[in-house]
Amino acid sequence: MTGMTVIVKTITRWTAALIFLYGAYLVLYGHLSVGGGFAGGIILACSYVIMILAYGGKETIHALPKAVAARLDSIGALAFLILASLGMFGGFFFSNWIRDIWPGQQFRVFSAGIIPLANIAIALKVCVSLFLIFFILASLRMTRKGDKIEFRSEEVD
Amino acid sequence: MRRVAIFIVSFIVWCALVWPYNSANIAPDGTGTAWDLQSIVLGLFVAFLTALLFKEAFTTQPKNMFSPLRILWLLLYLPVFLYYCIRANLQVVYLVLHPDMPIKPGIVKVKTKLKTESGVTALANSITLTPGTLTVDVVNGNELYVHWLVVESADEDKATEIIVSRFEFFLEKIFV
Amino acid sequence: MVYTLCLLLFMIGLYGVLTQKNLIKIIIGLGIMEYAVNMLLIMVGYRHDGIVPILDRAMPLDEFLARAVDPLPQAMVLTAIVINVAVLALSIAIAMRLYQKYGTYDITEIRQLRG
Amino acid sequence: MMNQMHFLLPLAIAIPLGMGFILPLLGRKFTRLADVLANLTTASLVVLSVLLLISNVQLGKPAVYWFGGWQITASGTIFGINLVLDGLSALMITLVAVVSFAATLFSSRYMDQYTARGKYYGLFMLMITGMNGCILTGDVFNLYVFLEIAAVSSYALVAFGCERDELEAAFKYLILGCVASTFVLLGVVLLYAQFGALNMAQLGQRIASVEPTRGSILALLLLLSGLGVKAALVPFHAWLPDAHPSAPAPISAMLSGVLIKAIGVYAIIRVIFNVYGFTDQLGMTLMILGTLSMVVGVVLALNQWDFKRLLAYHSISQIGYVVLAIGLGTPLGILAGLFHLANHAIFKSLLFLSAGAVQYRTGTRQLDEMGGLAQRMPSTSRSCLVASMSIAGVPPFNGFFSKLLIIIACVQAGRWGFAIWAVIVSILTMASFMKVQKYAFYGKLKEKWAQIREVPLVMRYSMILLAVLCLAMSLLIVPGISAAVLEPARDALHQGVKGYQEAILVLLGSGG
Amino acid sequence: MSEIITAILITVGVLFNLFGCIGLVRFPDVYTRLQAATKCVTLGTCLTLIGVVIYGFSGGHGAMGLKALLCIGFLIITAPTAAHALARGAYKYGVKLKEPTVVDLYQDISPQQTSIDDEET
Repeated sequence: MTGMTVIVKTITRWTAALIFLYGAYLVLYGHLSVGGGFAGGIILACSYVIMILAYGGKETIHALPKAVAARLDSIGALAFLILASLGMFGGFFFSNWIRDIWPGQQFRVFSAGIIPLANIAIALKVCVSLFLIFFILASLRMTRKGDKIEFRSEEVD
Repeated sequence: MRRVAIFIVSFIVWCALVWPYNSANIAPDGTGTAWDLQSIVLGLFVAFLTALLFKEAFTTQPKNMFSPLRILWLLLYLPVFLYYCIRANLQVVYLVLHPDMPIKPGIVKVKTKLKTESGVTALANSITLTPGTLTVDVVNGNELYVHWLVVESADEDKATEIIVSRFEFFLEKIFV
Repeated sequence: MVYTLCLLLFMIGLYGVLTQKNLIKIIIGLGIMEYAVNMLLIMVGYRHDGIVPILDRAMPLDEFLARAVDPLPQAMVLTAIVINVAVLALSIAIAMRLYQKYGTYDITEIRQLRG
Repeated sequence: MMNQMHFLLPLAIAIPLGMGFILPLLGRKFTRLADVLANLTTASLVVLSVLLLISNVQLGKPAVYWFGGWQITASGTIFGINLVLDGLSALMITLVAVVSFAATLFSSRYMDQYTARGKYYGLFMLMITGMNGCILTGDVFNLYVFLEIAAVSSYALVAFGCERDELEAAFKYLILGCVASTFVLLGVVLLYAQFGALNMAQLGQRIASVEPTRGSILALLLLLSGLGVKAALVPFHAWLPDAHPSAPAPISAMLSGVLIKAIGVYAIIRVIFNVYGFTDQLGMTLMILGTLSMVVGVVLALNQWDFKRLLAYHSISQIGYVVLAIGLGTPLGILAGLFHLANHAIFKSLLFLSAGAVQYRTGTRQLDEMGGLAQRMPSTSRSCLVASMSIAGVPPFNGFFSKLLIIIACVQAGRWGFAIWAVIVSILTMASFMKVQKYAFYGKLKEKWAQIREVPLVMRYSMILLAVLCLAMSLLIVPGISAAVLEPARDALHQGVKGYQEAILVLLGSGG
Repeated sequence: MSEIITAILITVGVLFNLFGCIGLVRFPDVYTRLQAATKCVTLGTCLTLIGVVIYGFSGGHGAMGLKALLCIGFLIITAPTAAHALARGAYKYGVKLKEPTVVDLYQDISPQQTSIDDEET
């Protein structure tokens, strides 16, 4: 049996989704309150990291395959860049063009133009990058055979 | 079915999270309402996403998830749990402050009648938070190894009697 | 006073980087240096008796501007932390690869390049 | 139309950044497509930078671009982040574009020896992003951020081969580079703590308005030492001779050709001339550092038998020339320094590329194992000869003119000692490259190299392109062309803090 | 009134935290220390948070109170699990039970090959 005891697994099952929700909350409300793309993204990544800790790498990589994660990584960064480039329509790079055409109401979710969208893009990038870093470092196993040291990866693909 | 359960729970938690971040928001001119449509729609979307990404988050038997009987038993269980929790703390305080520290620690084995994983988990966590005990491991799904601050009996049945039975009655009803 | 402490922490990190022989310890030294700078950065933005720089409907804008702490250093710290994470991940990856090739974390034994 | 050209400024950062993330996505499956796209990207950067260069000349004053349309408020407070294009930035950005174009052209075949093409190009593009951002930004903290982007991707690229010495070099480079970046960050923090500004122009204004305090001097020292590590000036040069030879050849060309200039020398002179203001003391410091690098670099290089390592030591030495000339602070000195900087970018990247070409075919970097390669690899040998003559300062080539200018500038400023050192180092450089030519390309062809062929066509083209540039750059000495390219750059520095501020404050008034 | 209750709750909570920390210092080995830390710190923090809940709901900061309530739930779920994982990890790693220990039935199914003194590690 890989991973930890049934207690840890059950609790992980209960809490991973909650952590995910909280991360999403931080990302989406980052422009109104504490939080933002980076902090929220890290918490989103934590919901996967805790799954790695409890279930082991193999189980988790089914939930978020490595190739998909690598793609999402690039896509997140690209999305941010495209958002910035679209600002050219508003006259300037990074200009908040949505805000100009649809200002929204203060203290509401849709009140800051591109900032929440940028937050989402950053969160995607941060979440997936952190997940990948943790997964790769966690799935490496070092074994020493005499003088030779072998790296064995637990990855399935 | 499971996903629907996850969706509902996620949505409830989301609503709790986006409770107007300050009641001053509602007050002066009445423009800010408790929950505006935007955050509700966003909540539906996020809950949907959560249900999509996490296969079995909160329950394995979604049918009984919201049965009123279980919730009633849970509410009954809470004060019992709280009582033992506070007693546990007072005991630790007593042990800590006692100059001789009259502890007699050891790891004992207890058995439980609970079947479901959630039940065992709840039992183990309850044990950890209550007087002088800390679950170290679960073996075969129903044998718990418990670290006991003041061992009263190393015998399996007797330890079970002391440690487990006070919760098992309720937990059996909750986690059917 | 606080500045001095931050600089002291910085010096500790620098000392660690310069004197330690273990790769991992060198990386930890780097981390300490970075945190010292980040802490200094946060302290720069601190204002005695300040409030959180989040707009609040209950508070007039003038009072908010007069009392809120400076949010710019916080944004800068966040950026610096992101960079640190990248550098840290890269350095650990390189250190692990070095261990794979040389079988040791000791910097004095890893000496192929000379001159 | 040309006046609106500064709207293209962010593209110089956005294009490579975007491609840096697209290429890893594509490079997994379509390696050839990744090659083509990378080359197209760098080619478009060349076009863009030439456009910017021309527009800068026509505009006659620095162009400022405010992100997100955040103008300066009437009270003079700066909230926004800006990009500034003056003569110096335009020169540097063109250099980066040209060298990176040659490098991508070269790597489209050279990188066949390695796997993970997409990741390689991704890192490469990120490095260009960092350098372009570093050159264009008008904000001290952004300078740090872009510097780190360029540096982190270069650490990864040095370790790209994952062999023993590459990893070791990369780790050394990483540790020193990281400490240096921390120094830079600390300097920035100290500046912000004292002056409450991050924009370079505003910072310069506030620094000039008060007497130099202990804090501001400490910040300057930290910035200087941090950036000095990046520029590999002599007391801080230890990482360079390991890191530069270990990287794949196109990366060595980028690192030696432009990276140490863009994030090292450029940042140093920007901070000294446009933020702090040039003083004689600072100039003296720069000159001493420059002379030290010059002498130490060339002396260590004489003794080398590893081709790329020898070139790396020469980089230190040539950077010394640049810093010495700029440290003179006279108009001619700055002009000569920038001219030499541009020349060095071209011929040093050409030298590294030809070293890479030799390594591509023979698989060795040791000079004494080569010999007579000119018979088998004529184009490589000829372009390498051009570059060697350039770096050694043989008359028709660009290196000669810039070195001559540096020596004249030294004499003109009355610094005879430095002039003599410059001449001596120049002679030593020539000796060292005669050794390279003799052992690598001329002499008797060794038995085991009898069967090797010339490198593929694309690689040859990229080397020939740079060799032609080596000759063409000599034309920069002609007054008309010099007025177009070098003199705006010279003016950007020579007008100092005042000029830089005025450029931004003028726009301030018109922007309202 | 609610402020007084809040103050009392927070004081008691902090006191429990303090006793937990004293226990962390005084108890002999990892497992007993974990006991002290888990119980006291959980209850102490919960009491503090309950204080916040009461303050929040009575003082017009409903959002704060509700989030504190969520915090309590989360804490009660996770704190014992963390303690359990730590204890099990320590046992599997080979940390010995200290002197006054009277019985160790866990030894039967999970024998410790290595013996590590937790003071030295």
